[in-house]
Amino acid sequence: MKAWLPQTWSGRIYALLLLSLALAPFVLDWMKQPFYLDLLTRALIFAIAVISLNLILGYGGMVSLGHAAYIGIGAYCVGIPSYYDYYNGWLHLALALGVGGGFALITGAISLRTKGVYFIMITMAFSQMAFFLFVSMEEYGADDGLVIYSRSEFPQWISLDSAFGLYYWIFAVLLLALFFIHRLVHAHFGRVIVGSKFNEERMMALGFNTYRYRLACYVLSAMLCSVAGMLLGNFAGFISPDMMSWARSGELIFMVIIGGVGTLFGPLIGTMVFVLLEEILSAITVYWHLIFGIMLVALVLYGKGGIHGWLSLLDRGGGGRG
Amino acid sequence: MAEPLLTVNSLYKHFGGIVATDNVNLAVEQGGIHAVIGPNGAGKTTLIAQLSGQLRPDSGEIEFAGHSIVDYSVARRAREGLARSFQITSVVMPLTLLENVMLAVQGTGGHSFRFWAPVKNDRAMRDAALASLAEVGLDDRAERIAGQVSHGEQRQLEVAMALAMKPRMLLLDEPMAGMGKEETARMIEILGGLRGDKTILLVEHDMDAVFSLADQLSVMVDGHVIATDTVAAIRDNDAVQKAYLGDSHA
Amino acid sequence: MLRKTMVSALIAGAVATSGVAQADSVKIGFVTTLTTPAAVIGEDMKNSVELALEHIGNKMGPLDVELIFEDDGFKPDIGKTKTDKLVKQDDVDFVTGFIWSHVLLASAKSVLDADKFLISANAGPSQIAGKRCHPNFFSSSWQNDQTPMAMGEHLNQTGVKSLYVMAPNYAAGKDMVRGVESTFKGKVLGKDMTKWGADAQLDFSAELAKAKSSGADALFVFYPGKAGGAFIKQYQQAGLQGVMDLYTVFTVDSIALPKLQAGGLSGVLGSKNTQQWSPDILNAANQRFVSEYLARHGKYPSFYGAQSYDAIMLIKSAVEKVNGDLSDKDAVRAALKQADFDSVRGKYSYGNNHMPIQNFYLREVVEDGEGRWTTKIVSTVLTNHQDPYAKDCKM
Amino acid sequence: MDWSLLITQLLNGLQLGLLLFLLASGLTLIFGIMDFINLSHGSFYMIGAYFCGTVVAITGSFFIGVVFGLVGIFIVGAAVEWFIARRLYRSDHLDHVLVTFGLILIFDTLVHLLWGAQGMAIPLPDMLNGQIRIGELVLPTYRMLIIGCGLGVAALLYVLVVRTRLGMLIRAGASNRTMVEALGININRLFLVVFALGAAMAGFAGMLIAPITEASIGMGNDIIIVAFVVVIVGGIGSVKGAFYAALILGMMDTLSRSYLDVVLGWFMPVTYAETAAPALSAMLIYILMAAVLAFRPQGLFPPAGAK
Repeated sequence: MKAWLPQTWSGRIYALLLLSLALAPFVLDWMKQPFYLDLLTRALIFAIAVISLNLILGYGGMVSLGHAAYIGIGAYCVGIPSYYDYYNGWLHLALALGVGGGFALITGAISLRTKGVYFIMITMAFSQMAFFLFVSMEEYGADDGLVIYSRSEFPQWISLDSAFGLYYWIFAVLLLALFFIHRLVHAHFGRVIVGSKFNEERMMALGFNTYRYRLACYVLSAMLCSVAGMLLGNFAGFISPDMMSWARSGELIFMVIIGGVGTLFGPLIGTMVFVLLEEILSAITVYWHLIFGIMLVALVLYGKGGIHGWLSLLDRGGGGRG
Repeated sequence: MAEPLLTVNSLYKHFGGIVATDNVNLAVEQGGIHAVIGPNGAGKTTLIAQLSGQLRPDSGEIEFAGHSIVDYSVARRAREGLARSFQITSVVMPLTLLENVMLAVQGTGGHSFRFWAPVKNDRAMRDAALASLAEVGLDDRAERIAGQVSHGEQRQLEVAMALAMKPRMLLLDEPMAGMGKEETARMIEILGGLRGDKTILLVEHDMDAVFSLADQLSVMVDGHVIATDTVAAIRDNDAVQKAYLGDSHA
Repeated sequence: MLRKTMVSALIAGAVATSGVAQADSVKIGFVTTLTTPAAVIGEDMKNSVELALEHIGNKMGPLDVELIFEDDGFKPDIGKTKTDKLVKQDDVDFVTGFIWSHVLLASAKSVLDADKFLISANAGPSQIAGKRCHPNFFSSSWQNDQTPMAMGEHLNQTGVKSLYVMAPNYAAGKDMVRGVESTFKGKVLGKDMTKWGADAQLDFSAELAKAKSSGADALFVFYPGKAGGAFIKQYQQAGLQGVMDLYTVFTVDSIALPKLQAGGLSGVLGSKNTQQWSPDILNAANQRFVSEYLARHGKYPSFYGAQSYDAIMLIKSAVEKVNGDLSDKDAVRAALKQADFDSVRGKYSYGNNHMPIQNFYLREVVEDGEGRWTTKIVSTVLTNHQDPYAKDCKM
Repeated sequence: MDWSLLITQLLNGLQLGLLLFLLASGLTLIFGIMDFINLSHGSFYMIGAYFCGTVVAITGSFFIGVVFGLVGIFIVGAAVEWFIARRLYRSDHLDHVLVTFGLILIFDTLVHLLWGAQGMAIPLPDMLNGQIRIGELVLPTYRMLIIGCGLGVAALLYVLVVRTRLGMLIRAGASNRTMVEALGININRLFLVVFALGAAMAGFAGMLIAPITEASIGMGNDIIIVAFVVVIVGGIGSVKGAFYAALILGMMDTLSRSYLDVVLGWFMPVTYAETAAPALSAMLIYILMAAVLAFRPQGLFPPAGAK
């Protein structure tokens, strides 16, 4: 058996998922389904955000109910410059990373002094502040949101103008994010983050200033999420403060949990399932929230470990490490 | 007489009306094993917590290797060479023994803002960790998950992690807690092997262990240190007999 | 398993669209609010559209009508996604509906970029009337500012000297306030913009106390849908009736009135509002629409319904003029521009920005012959009125 | 200074604060005693309003509506505890958030199915639609009734918590759960009663507000977040804390809605101040919560003896 082929059933399924995502635009184009390409594009963007949330929530044990704020910040970093006819993508990217990272540094420095449920609440509070800040910005549409009439421009590098182009650049960012997280959690930094999740007291006694590492992790996660926001702004062409409300942050958490907390591919598959389920169910009935709600309850009561957990069950029979 | 590595002067800490440590003075000699004994609630764990930085004393001074560390954080003290083990087993349960000890090596080996290279490939760190595991006799179990080995092995892992920090001094909070006879004997052997190499402050209930290991002995009662002397002298000390040994160890 | 259903759903979708993509039907997408409390408005529009389709026998010229309703959830981003779906997935020829200005602003680009026609059946934000006007956009309602402008005129005529203004804080609310301020010659003593959307503020205690203490002659409000009923109730409970006269736009309508009547809030009888339409307008189309709606649903249709009914009739007139050839966009556009159909409000024409040039009436709340509360036209305030943003439109 | 306006606004703030207290008192007890985060507590607020409205529509009496509504919502609360919450007390907070968010979706859709999307008006008896006049002050009778009811429930709850055996257990449970378990109390029954009682208070709040704003789908989802802020600011598990924090937040919200635009007007153009003020006043409560969490995470009035 070739070494680079996935050795486990879950590994094979994830490889298949990535492969289908890579081929999806061609298949959908052949099927004349541009709307489903849109849906997949949206799902990929959210997957990047969910991957970023999983870094702090899954690996670091920091449950943030305010991560959607960074999607909003990233999106407004496209929207506001575009409002003044600045379309340079590098500027948008730099702003998203800078503003997202800066906001995370300040709010994280305060939030990380708290633990557990208090951390959940304080991150929610900061995201609500960001939400109302944008609501108060009359010039940029306030509650009504802002239409982005043209996408970010990366002269001579990248064109986001076609649906295909946008999809593949987003897919590339997603792969990069996965690879980055994979390296990160297995590097020195990642071990400290994972160790702090399970036993922070011990980590401090071992000489780690865990606060600093956690803050750095929080900022990195926020920056990645801001990039997702920037992509969402480009894709949707319309942004509003609504995308940073606490309910949206809650949805991001669900996507992590559906897929599997603290796993590499869990967030990706969780997001795919969430977005597609939402689409399919809402096409069936306006009362789809009922089905969705029952699924959430059942997931917690009976479905431990999320989809990754179920897939890992397959591996037990097949041997090898998950 | 050797220079003391750790000196504690007039340490005072109270919680509301309860005095946990009351004017505690202590000097731990370089290379020696200094045991602290006393009945439950005497303030031993509070003392360890203050030495390791978990608790701030209300007043008093802690000097380590010639300078005051009373304002240092837990992590800073650890990096200065003051390693501790916990009374209740405190390791990272979902990780393997090797990974746990590697974290200990990592903690005192410079910063960990290294985002890219896998820890697995860090040869030096791995070898150092394996060496520490070997010191406590766990090298054959390096790849086992910490949460799945026996209690005695977890206690040994605690010590291995403390050792892996290459500390100048070990603060061991009841390393024999909850152990069976054989496991205790094994731990005594391990700690005995460190004599002369590491300075150890040992808080322990198991008197056999204390008497066989300690060079110096301090007795704490109600937050006070009522006596500090050699093991033999303490055995003959009437006050100690009455206050402590006479009651609980008869 | 999920992948399997997903794939089969995709395939089913593909088959479905390729099956109906022939030119023997005209496809119309209708975006409105069918969930959240604002669904009362959506229901009214849906009822009226269904009535319109029945009246035309589901035919427009040689083509069958295929109508698809989508729910915007009272949120701009959902509205936009649903609009994208109508345009890309269902490949509709016309997109219409749109109660909310912010939903329309978020969604317009998707329709217009795809070179489809967008007919607003309600929302008339200033942006789309002015700078961002578009050849493929038409309105079967009004521009937001016009109705409050008519109210401002009426306030001048009745001698109101000072005014307190309240409206929800979103695109249309801002337009409404701007509209009344542009024509009202007295003094505006205070203004409150309250939170809007699915989680809108509905307890106005603090604002009503402020309005009262401002000492203004009258209170002007814009609270569409459910909020309207709640507002009127609190206005009366606060004891403002008779102290500070209430003037409204898009607030006291056939949606609020049955509830107010059930709640016994008789103070609203005799109150005045302005509108481009009323159930009692005398023309054949309106009489047929109102009487059949009444018979079927046991209540009067609202202006939302009237405009939706008109939107369908407007599309029909254009499809008939091009004899079903929807590929000739220029011809369809020219046909729409003529507004050559029997509107329930009576004849109107389109300005350069494709907003109606029409009359605005003062309406009074009265009890009809059968004891139902409704509105009756008192006078015409503005005749053949064009909105103020038309001059900003380069078209 | 317009004193009658200020007094009116203070009473409005009191009214809002008391409604928040009705929601938050149950929430803080469920949180403090069972360590359970119940996002769907706002659904009880909504369901209470619908139950009451339905009975009022049948019987024509607001009073009967409230009585039946209270019984109904108590049963719903007990059912949620029995079938769902009870199985999750020992699991992660994350699971609580997930399950109770699912419950919100379920309850919202069920209400949509049963009562339709249009919302439900609850008519009041004529005497409650009037006003009370005290000198220059004209106060809506019904709002005064809400204040009276809120204070009444607060007083009853005080007696219950301080004077009764159940209250003793509740206090003990809020500060130290394991102790109550060690006492050999039937902990399951205690939890059931506390949960259902909390649901009933939330439902009562919904019944009180519905005649003003109408009952509607999702009416509890926004206010529940504010109620959580109350719980955190007051100190988890502290009914007294919830009371003070609710009043502080109610006052803060109402007063900033009435005066913040004036204050902002001193620093910036009036037109901008008028639109920025509502958003900023909404932001204030979160600033307060963040400040409390950063500097006094146990809350302003933590339950006695809590760690």
